[in-house]
Amino acid sequence: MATETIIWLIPLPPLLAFFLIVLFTNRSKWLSHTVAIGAALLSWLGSMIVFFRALAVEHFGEHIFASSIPWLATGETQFRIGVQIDPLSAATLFFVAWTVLMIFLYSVGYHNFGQPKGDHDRPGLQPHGATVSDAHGHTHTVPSIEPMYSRFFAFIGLFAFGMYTLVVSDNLLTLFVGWEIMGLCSYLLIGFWYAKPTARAAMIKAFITTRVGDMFMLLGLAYLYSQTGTLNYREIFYNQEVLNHLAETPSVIVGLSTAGLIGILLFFGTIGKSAQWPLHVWLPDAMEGPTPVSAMIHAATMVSAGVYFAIRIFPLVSAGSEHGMTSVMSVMAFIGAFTALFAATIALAQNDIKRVLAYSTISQLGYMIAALGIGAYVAAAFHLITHAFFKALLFLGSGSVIHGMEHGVLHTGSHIDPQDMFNMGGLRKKMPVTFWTFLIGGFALSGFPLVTAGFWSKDEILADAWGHGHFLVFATLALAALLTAFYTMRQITLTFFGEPRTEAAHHAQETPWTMTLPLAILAVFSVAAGWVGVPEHFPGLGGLLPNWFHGFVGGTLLEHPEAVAFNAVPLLTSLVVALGGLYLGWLVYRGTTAGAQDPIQKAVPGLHRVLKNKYYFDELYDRIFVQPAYWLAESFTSAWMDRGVIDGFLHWVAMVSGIIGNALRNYIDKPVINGIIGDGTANVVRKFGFTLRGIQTGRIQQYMIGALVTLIFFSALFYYLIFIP
Amino acid sequence: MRDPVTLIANWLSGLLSGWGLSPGLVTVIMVFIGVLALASAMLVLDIFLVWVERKVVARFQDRIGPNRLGPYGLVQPLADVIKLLIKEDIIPAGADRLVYNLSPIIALAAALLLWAVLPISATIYGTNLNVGVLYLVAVGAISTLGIIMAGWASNNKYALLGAFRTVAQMVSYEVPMVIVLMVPVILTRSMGLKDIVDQQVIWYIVAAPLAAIIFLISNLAELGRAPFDLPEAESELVAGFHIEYTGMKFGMFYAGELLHALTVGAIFSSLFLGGWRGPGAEAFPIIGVFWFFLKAFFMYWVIMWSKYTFPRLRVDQMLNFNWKFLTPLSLVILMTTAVLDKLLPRTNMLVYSLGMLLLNIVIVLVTLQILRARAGAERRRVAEPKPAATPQGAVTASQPPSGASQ
Amino acid sequence: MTALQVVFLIIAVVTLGAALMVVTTRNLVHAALWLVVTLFGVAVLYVLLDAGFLAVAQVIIYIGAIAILFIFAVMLTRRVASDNIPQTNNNWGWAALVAVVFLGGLAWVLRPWQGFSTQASELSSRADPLRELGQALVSPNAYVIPFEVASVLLLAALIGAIMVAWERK
Amino acid sequence: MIPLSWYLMLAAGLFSVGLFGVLARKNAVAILMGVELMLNAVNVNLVAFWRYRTPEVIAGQAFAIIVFAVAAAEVAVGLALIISIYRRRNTVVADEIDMLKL
Repeated sequence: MATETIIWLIPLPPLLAFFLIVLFTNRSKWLSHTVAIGAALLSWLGSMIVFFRALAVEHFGEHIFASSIPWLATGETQFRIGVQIDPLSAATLFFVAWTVLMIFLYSVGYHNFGQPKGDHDRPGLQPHGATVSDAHGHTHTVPSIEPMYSRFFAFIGLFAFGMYTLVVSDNLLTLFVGWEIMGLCSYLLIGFWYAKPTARAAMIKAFITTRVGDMFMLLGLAYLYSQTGTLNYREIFYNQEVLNHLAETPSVIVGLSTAGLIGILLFFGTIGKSAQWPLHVWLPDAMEGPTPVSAMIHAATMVSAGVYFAIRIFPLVSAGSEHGMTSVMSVMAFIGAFTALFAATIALAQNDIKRVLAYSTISQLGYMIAALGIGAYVAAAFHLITHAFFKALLFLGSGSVIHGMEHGVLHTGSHIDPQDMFNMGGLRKKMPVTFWTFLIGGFALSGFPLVTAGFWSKDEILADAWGHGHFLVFATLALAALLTAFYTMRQITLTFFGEPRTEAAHHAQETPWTMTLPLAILAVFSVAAGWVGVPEHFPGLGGLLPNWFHGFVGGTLLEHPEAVAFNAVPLLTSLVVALGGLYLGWLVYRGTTAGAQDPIQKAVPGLHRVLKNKYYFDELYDRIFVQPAYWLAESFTSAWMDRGVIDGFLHWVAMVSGIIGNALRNYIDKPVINGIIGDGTANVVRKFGFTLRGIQTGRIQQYMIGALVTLIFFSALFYYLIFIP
Repeated sequence: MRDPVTLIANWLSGLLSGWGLSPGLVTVIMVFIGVLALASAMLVLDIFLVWVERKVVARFQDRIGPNRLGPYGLVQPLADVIKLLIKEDIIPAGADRLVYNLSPIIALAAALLLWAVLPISATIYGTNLNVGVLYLVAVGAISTLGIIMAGWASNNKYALLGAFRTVAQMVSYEVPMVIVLMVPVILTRSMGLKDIVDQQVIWYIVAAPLAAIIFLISNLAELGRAPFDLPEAESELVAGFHIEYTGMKFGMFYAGELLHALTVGAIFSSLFLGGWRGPGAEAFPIIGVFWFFLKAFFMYWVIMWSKYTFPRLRVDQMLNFNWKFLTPLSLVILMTTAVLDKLLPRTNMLVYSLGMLLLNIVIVLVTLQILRARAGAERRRVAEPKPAATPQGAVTASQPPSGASQ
Repeated sequence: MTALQVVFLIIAVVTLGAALMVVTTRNLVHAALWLVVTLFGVAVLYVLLDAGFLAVAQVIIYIGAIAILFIFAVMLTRRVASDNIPQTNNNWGWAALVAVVFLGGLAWVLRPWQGFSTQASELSSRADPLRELGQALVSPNAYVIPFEVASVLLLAALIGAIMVAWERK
Repeated sequence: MIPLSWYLMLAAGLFSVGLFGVLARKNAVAILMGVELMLNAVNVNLVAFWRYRTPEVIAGQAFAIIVFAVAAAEVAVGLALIISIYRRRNTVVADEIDMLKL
């Protein structure tokens, strides 16, 4: 089959799965998840075929796979949409296919497929386990199956469709369509257990904040379309005179070129979607959703989609950058670096296992944005892919840890939070596979030298930062890397090392194969992915493997970005930072016992409280946006505007018309119309009638007299008039 | 000398004009004298009639009648008149005085007025009205009026009832009389009585016997005598409209009635029996007078004869007889005579009369035939056995009528 | 003043007096009887006008039938003790005025009419009005149609009167 | 001889007396009598005009005859009506017969 048709077909199976499940198979759980996983397999297969065919093409950057159809008649021209696979989208397609498939598989185990129905499980709440009595009579509770099992698979099917559309699309509009579908699915999946009030609040929060970003993005798209008349990648990003035209023409906002303004507006979309600094508040709360969701949305796909979009519009952003960084790139660099450091610091003070990972995701995304900001296009792409693998691994690992802990909680019947790290400890003996894969993921995240993929991509970014002379960015990123290593080790030691601090931890069990297999596969990728982009002039390993990634992905840009010269300083700093952080983390947290307080909190209670409360950003936003919104809604619009002004006006109008009506009635209607015209004429007629009534006496003789009198009168008259003269 | 009356008349007018009266005045006086003479003659005759009436009635009833006073009771009427004159004249309370006193006068006057038109002899006649016949009818109407006034004025229910009956009878019988009266008019082509009598070389009784009979019958009803004497049927209404009249007023009524009867006889004779026509009447008008009165008294006798033989008729019989038999018959006669008159040649009166006679006989036969058929149907209807309560009728309503005959 | 005029005057006075009595007497029967007198007067007038047949017809029709009908009607519709109340309704003043004005008007209109005082012309001796009348009434080119219509009218009136006065039980 | 004017004046007098009778009398029958008088006045006029104006044309008398017929018919129907009203309403006073409804 032609590659283009395959590309067209890649997004469709998950959509088909979604409709099949929703409309037909939602009653049987087994059928639903088979359909969903089958669809994911099909898409994965299509993606692999396309990827390897892309690899086979020489200089794939120039002759890419693309096909488009006329979709919308806009005036005389036809707006065309289509699919396009160029090196960047090929690479993204690769990691997306893998992660989506792994998550589909993982969800089957996570939602306790095969377990008995819960005693008093209600749809919309987490399953609370079922009491089972085994052969010789004594009962114990076992985790129960998720009541809304097939609904979950339908939503993630729709989500996969959104992601695939975004990746394969050849223009910004279908990208935006995929973008919005994912937004919807994140909303639906975060609030999967809609009976929990916190889940409901989180889903709305996520949806609104991403919408803020999307609104600016839409403005940017519209402005771009109005300037260029098209949204196709080829026609904009690979068309130099369009880029130059955009760069030269000044935009509405003084000081910014059109390209700059559009860049900033579009970048806002990324900030919202990838939870960068101002709009990051929704991502930690999104942990309310089930773990596969968090993994999929907040590690592999959705957030990385934001970065993919930023990479896609890089040519526009960097248009006119011959004379140094454009304003947009400096904004990106600043936000990226700041978010990286900022999120890392918060991650230190989090006790919930998933929340730590959420903040680490934010900081890693900050890394990629900062890389783009300083022009390191290939490094950003490379870090995007590697990060997707090991972050998905970490999330799924934490999911299996939580699943194990729930097992223990049900077993002991104690009511403790299975996600709090301080209730865990010593799980390496209980859950060995999860431990090892989690360890590999952790090391990859913190950039353990040479072995893990994280090291190569992060090092690449630091090298670029140093190479291009952005020393401030370099310093912040290095510090962030240190903190990343520290909280990763904190997490690992708290959960796996030491002795089980609670009874539940004591009874935690290993999760079934459907969950541990994906962990293993992802672990392989977390390691193998790094070797693809080893720089040539790296001391020692440099020449062994060709820097394939740089050649391949670099091809997507018009002119190839040249690799930066080797320098020892970034390499050394990344080594020191990674190993130092890990050692420190293990050192501080190895002795924590049950009920012990967090050492940092002991050390710097004030700072710890601030970090714990996420710099009070939620409260800040609450005060800045939510309260004013409520105030606006409550007092301003409804009280003042609606009731006061509009109702006031209406009442005033009513009052005035009432007055006018009364005036009309009293001064015109009653006296004039009723009086003179109405009753007046009536009276006249009545009087006239009365006088005439006299004639109608019924006496025949009076009639005769009347007739004769008139007869005489007229005859006399006529006689006098006619005969006499 | 053949006509002493005209002789005297001419003498008198000569005398008067001799006195230098203006001719108009003379005629007025002459007319006056004529009227006076005729009226007084009639009134005197009237008194004689009372005697005649009582004698003939007695004879009919096989008794002698008044014979005490004077030879054969001739003075009896005088005695009656004197008795009536002496009697107290009572006017009922509440009676309408003017009308009460006027009605006897009218009754008598009506009878007298008739004579104005009758030609007593060739030269002696009141006046030759060209509408003589109609005059007769008119005067008849006035007598009706008189009776009503009498009935009304005497303020007596029976009188009023009697008056109503009389008027109803007279008015309804007037219709056939007037129609039949037209037959002689058709025969003589003129309404004047003088012309009718002059034409009657062959008496009209020969030409129109049926008309004569109908005329006689209807006139009997007009008089209120004989079979039709309902008004003063003694047994029912005491004396009819002249109950309250006593003394001479009653006398006038009684005399009026008798005179009217004689007048009817005279009219009949002049219309159908040739009036004064008789051998020698042409030459000697005075003999005409004799023939005239002979025929008149003969008819008077016939009237009295019918009075004392026929039983009284019931009111509905009387009215039915008139409206259902007499009127249609008279209409038929009038129509046929008019048609035949146009057909028959007038040159030879005998042929003409015989034709008319033939017509009358045919009509009589036809009417008899119709009567016989109707009578037969009536007899059959009466004789038909009326079924007693038929079994059908006895069945209760609930059961269907067809099945219950066993 | 010739005799004829004297006779005429007498008759005129009698007729008009009777007419006045008809419209003024309280007792209706008297009114009817006075009507008879008036009709008789009119009949005599006809005789004066050499219309003998009309006179007799007048007597037969009016006095013989209509007057009697009136008397019958009066008797049938007599209400007890209603004879001596005034028989004229309350607007007789107006009626009198209208009648007088009418009379005056007619007189006033007739006065200037030149034919007003024509003298009676001698009747040609041979003319026989009765015959002429008879023929006029039945000859097609004269008055047969009105004559037939009058007969139909009389028939209709006859039936109508009976129907209307029929004593419906 | 008697001039035509006398007849006309007599007829006019008779007519106006009849008119007064019609307008002033209370009893319906009396009204009809008034009407009769008026009709007679008309007849007198007709015959008078026949006699004085056109003796050779018999129209006058023919009309008089027709008036006779009409008068007779009129009286017959009129009295029938009055009698039926009397039966129904027990009154013959014209003023009391002022309702079209029976």
